[in-house]
Amino acid sequence: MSGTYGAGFAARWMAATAEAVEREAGRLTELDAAIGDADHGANLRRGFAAVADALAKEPPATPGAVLVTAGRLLISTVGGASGPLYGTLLRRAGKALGEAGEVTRTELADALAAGVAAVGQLGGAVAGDKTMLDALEPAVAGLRESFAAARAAARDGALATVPLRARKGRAAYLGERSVGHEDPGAASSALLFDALEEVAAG
Amino acid sequence: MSGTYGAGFAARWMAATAEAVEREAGRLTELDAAIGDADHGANLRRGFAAVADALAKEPPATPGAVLVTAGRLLISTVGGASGPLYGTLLRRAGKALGEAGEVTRTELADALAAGVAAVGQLGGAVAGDKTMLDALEPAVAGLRESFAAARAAARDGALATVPLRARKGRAAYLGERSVGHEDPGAASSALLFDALEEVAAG
Amino acid sequence: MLINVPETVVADALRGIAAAHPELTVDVERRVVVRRDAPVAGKVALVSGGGSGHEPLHAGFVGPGMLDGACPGEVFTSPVPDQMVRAAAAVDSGAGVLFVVKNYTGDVLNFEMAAELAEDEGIQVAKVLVDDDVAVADSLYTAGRRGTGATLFVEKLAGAAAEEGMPLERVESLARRVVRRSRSFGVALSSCTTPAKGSPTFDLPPGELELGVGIHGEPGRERRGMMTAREIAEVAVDAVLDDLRPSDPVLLLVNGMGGTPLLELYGFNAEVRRVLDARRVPVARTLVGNYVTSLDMAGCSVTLCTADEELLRLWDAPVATAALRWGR
Amino acid sequence: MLINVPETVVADALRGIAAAHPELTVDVERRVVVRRDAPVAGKVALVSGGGSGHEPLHAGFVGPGMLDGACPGEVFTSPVPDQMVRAAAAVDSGAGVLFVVKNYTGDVLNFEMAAELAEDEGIQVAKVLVDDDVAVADSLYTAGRRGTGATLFVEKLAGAAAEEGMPLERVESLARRVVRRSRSFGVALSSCTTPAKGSPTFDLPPGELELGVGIHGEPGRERRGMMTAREIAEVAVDAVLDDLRPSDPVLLLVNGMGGTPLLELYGFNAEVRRVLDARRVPVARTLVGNYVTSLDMAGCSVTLCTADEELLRLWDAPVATAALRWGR
Ligand SMILES: Nc1ncnc2c1ncn2[C@@H]1O[C@H](COP(=O)(O)OP(=O)(O)O)[C@@H](O)[C@H]1O
Ligand SMILES: Nc1ncnc2c1ncn2[C@@H]1O[C@H](COP(=O)(O)OP(=O)(O)O)[C@@H](O)[C@H]1O
Ligand SMILES: [Mg+2]
Ligand SMILES: [Mg+2]
Ligand SMILES: [Mg+2]
Ligand SMILES: [Mg+2]
Repeated sequence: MSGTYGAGFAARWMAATAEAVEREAGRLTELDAAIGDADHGANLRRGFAAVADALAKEPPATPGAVLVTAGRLLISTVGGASGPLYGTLLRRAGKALGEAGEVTRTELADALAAGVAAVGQLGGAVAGDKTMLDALEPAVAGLRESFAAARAAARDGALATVPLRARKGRAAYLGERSVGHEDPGAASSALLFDALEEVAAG
Repeated sequence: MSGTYGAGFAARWMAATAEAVEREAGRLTELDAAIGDADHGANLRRGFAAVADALAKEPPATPGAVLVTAGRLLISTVGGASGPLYGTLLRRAGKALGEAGEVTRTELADALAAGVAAVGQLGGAVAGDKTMLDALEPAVAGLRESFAAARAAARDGALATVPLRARKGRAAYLGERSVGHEDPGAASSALLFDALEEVAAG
Repeated sequence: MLINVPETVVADALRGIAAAHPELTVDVERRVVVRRDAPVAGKVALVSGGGSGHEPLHAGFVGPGMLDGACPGEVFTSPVPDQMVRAAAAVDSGAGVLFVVKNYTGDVLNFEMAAELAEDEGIQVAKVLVDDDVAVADSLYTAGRRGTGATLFVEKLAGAAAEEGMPLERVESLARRVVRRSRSFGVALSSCTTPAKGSPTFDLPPGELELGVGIHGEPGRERRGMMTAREIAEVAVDAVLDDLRPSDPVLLLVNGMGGTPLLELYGFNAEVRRVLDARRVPVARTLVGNYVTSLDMAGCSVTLCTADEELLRLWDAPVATAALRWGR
Repeated sequence: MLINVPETVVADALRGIAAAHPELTVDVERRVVVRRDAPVAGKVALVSGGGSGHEPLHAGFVGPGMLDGACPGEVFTSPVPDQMVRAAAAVDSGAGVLFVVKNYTGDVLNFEMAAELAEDEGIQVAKVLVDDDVAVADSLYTAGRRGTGATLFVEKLAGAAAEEGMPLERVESLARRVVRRSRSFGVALSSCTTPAKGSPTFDLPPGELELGVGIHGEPGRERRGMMTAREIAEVAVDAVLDDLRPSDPVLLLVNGMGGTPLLELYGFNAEVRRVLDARRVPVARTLVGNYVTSLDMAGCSVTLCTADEELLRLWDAPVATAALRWGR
C-alpha cells in the first residue's frame, strides 16, 4: 500500500492528533506530574486545539503548508519546552515538503527526519536523554517501512524511556528519581504516530 | 470535716491545677478547635506553669496573697480571653480573703463568689451564655456544701454547656453551630475544682 | 511546619524580624516592636497588637505613616497588658497613644487593662475598636462583630493622620470614622494549622468552603459546596453591601488568608471589581495581597471602606513599613 | 481553589492586576504587562516572563527601577515568543531591551525565538540567563541549574542600573555579574496544586519534606523526615555556601514558596542568620517574604548574592512596583 498524501490527509492527521491529545491530556499531565510540572497535557491540548481549529477554518493547499501552519501555531500557543520543540518539528518537516500537493510516505518520513534533527539541534538532546526524541527518532525510522511500524516504534520508544535517567528537560532536575517513569513528551509523540497511522488506515 | 486552709493549701491548689491543665491541655485545645481558635490548652498551660513556678520559688504568706499572685501572673502570661478572666477570678478572690493566714471553706467560697462576680462584670456574660461562668457559678455554690459538691457541680456545669448556643466569646461567632460542643473555658474551670477537691482530700 | 518548636514560634519570628529590619527596634524578650525613631516628638503614637498568625499584621505595619508600636501575642492569643503598656511607654512623646484594638474578647479585655495601667503611668490613652466583619451578628447580647481587614485601613489612615500632626482626639475620631465606614466578609477554602495543635483546626474537605470565617481558623457561619471565584465574589461583596451602602468611592482590600496564591487573589479581584461595577460602587483604590492572614489558611476576604477626600489623601500619604510602603 | 475555571486563570489574574494597578498597562488578550510610562526615553528596557504561578514574579516587579515589561505564560509554562516580542516592542525606546530569562528549557527556547523575531523588527536585544539553584547539577550534559530566587536580584539590580542610564551592554554585564554571584537552595514542606491538575503534583506526607526543590511543584533531590527550622536553615545555607564563597557582605533573600506563613518565614530568617553568623558571612541587606513562589506550596528558599559597593547602591536605589517598593 503506497499511495500519496495531500493537504487533506495532513489536516486530518493534525485533527486526529488533537483528538488523541484531548482524550489523553489527563494521562500526559499525570506523567508530567511525576517527573515534571504537571502541565504537558494542558499545553498540548491548548496547542493542538488551536491547530485543528485554524486548519478547519482556513485549510492550506499543500501538506507542507499544513505542517508549517501547525508548527507556527504550536509555537504561538503552547509555550513551555514542548511548544518550540513540537512547533519546530512540524514547521521544519513542512518546509522540507516544499510546495508539493501530494507526497509519498517516504517523502513524509524524510521531512519528519529533518524535523526531528531540528528538534535535536534546538533542544540539545540526543537519543537516550529521556525526551520526546526517544519516541520520535525510532518512529521516523519506522515510517520508512510503514505507518504501522512507525506507530509501534513510537510506542516502544516511549515505553523505553521508563528505565532511563533524564539528562534534558525538567525531569533532569530529579536525577536518579526520574528513573521508573515514562517521559511525557515521548508519550505524546507516540500519540502523534497513533494518529498518523489511524488517518492513513482511513 | 471543716478545717481551715492556709497559704500552703492555696499553693498546692494552684500546683495541682497546673498539673491538671498540663495533663488536659490537648483536650482543652481540641474543645477550643471545635468552636474557637485551638489555643485554650496552650494558654492555660503557659499561665499555670508560670504560676506554679513563681509560687514554688517565692511562696506568699497567706492564701489571699497566693491567689492574688496567681491572678496577676495569669494576667501577665496568658493573654486571650481566659487570661484576664481567670486572672481576675483569682486576684479578686485573693483580695477578698484579705490578710488572713487561715481561711474556712465558707470564706473561700465567699471569696470565689466575689471573683466570679468580677468575671461576670468584666466579660459581660451571664449564666447560660456558654462560658466558664456556667461551671464557675454552680461550683462556687457547691463549695458552700463541700469540696466534693463543688467539683461535681463544676463538672455538671461544664457538661451542661454542650447543648447551649454561645452568646459570648469566640464561640458566639458560630451561632447555631456552637451547639453540641462543650465550652473549653467551662471545661478548664472544672479542672480548677477537681484540683481543689483533690488537694483538700489530701 | 517550618518551625523549631511550637513554644518558641513567636520569639523566633521576632528574632527574624529584628535581623531583617534594622529600622525597627525589637524587644524579643518582652515582645514589643517599635519604630527605631520612637518616640517621635509631638506626634500622637499608634499602638496595636493581637494574636500572632495574622502577619504582616501588626508588626509589618510599624513604621512612619502607620503604627509606632506593635505587641504580638502567642498564635491567635491576645497579647498581655504588660506588652501593651511597655509599647505605649516606648512610643509616647507626650502627645498620647491610640490603641487600635480588634474586637475580640481577649484583645478588648487585655487592652482595657493596659489602658488603665498606662494611664496610671501618666500616658494619655485613647482606644478604637475595629469591628468590621459582617458575618457576625452585632448586638449587646453577642461578642459583637469581629475585627478583620478594616484594621489595615484604620492603622494606615489614622497613622497618616498622626503623621500629619493631628492631636489625639482627632486621630481617635478619624479612626472611629474609618471603622464606621468599613465592612468585611471572609471565606475559607481550607482550615489553618496552628503550631500548638499541629493539625487543621477544622476539617474542610477539598471542594467545600466555609462562608463568613474570621481569621483564627474558626469555622464560618455556613458550609457550601465549591463555588467559582465569580460566585464567591458575589456572596462576599453583597454581604458587605447589605451592611454598608457606600455614598462615595471606596477603598477596596482584597485580602488573602495566607495560603491562597497571589495569582488566584488577583483573579478574585477581577471578579470583585465586576460585582462592584454591577452594583455601581466606584473603587477609588485597590490593595490586593496577603495582609490580614490566618496562618496558612486558603481563602480570602473583601473589605470596603467608604472614602472621602480626607481619607483618600490619608490613604495616599507616604507610608514606610515592612509590608506597606509607598509615597516619598 | 479560588478560580473560575483552570483555562482562564491567567487571563482572570491579568484583569485583576489591571483593576488594581492603574500604573500598569495590561494587555489581557495578549498577556503583556508594561509600565504605563513605557517606553522611557533613552532608557534600556528590561523584559522578563515565565510561567505563571510564581507571583509576584514577574508582573509584580514591573515599574520604575525594575522591569519595564513582563509576559506571563500559562501556569508553570513558559510564555510564547509572540508575547515577548510584543512586550519588547512596547517598552523599547531605541536603547535596547534586556531579556531576563530563568534557565528552563521552555523559557530558554521561547526567549531565543523571541530575540530573533525582535531583532528582525529592529529591536536590539540582549539576554541574561538566571541559573542559581545549587540543588541541580550544572553541566553541558544536563539542562543546567534552574533559575529561582536570584531572578529577583537580577531584576532589581539590573533594573536600577537601567534606571541610572547605563547602556545595554553594561546593564547586561551587570546582570551577568549578579547571576555569577547568586546561588539558591529550596525546600518544600508540601506540594503545590496546579489549577489544571487540581490535586497536589506530588504526594508529601505531613511530617516529611523535600530538599532541593524548584518552583514548579517538581519533587526535589531527596526526601527527609521532618526537620526543625534550625536544621533546614543549616542544610540550605550550607548547600549555597558550598557553591558560593562570599568575599563581601551578601544580599539575603529568605523566600516563601507561597503557602508558608510569614510568621514562620521570619522565624526561619532568624535561623538562617544564625548559620550565616556562624559561618562568618556578613549580611548587608535582608528581604523576607513570598516573592518567587510556587502557587500554594509550603516551603522556603534561601538566596545569597555577594554584593559589592555598586550592587549595594543599586539595591538601595528607588523601586516602585506592586511587590517591591522603596526609596523616593
Ligand atoms: N531539550 C529537550 N529536547 C527534547 N525534548 C525535550 C527537551 N526538554 C524537554 N523536552 C520534552 O518536553 C517534554 C515536556 O514538555 P512540557 O511539559 O510541555 O514543557 P515543560 O517542561 O516546559 O513544562 C518532556 O517530557 C520532554 O519530552
Ligand atoms: N465574655 C466572656 N465571659 C466569660 N468567659 C468568657 C468570655 N469570653 C470567653 N470566655 C471563656 O474563655 C474561653 C476561651 O479562652 P481562650 O481560648 O483561652 O481565649 P480566646 O477565646 O481569646 O482564644 C471560652 O471557652 C469561655 O469559657
Ligand atoms: Mg511540563
Ligand atoms: Mg481560644
Ligand atoms: Mg485565642
Ligand atoms: Mg511547564
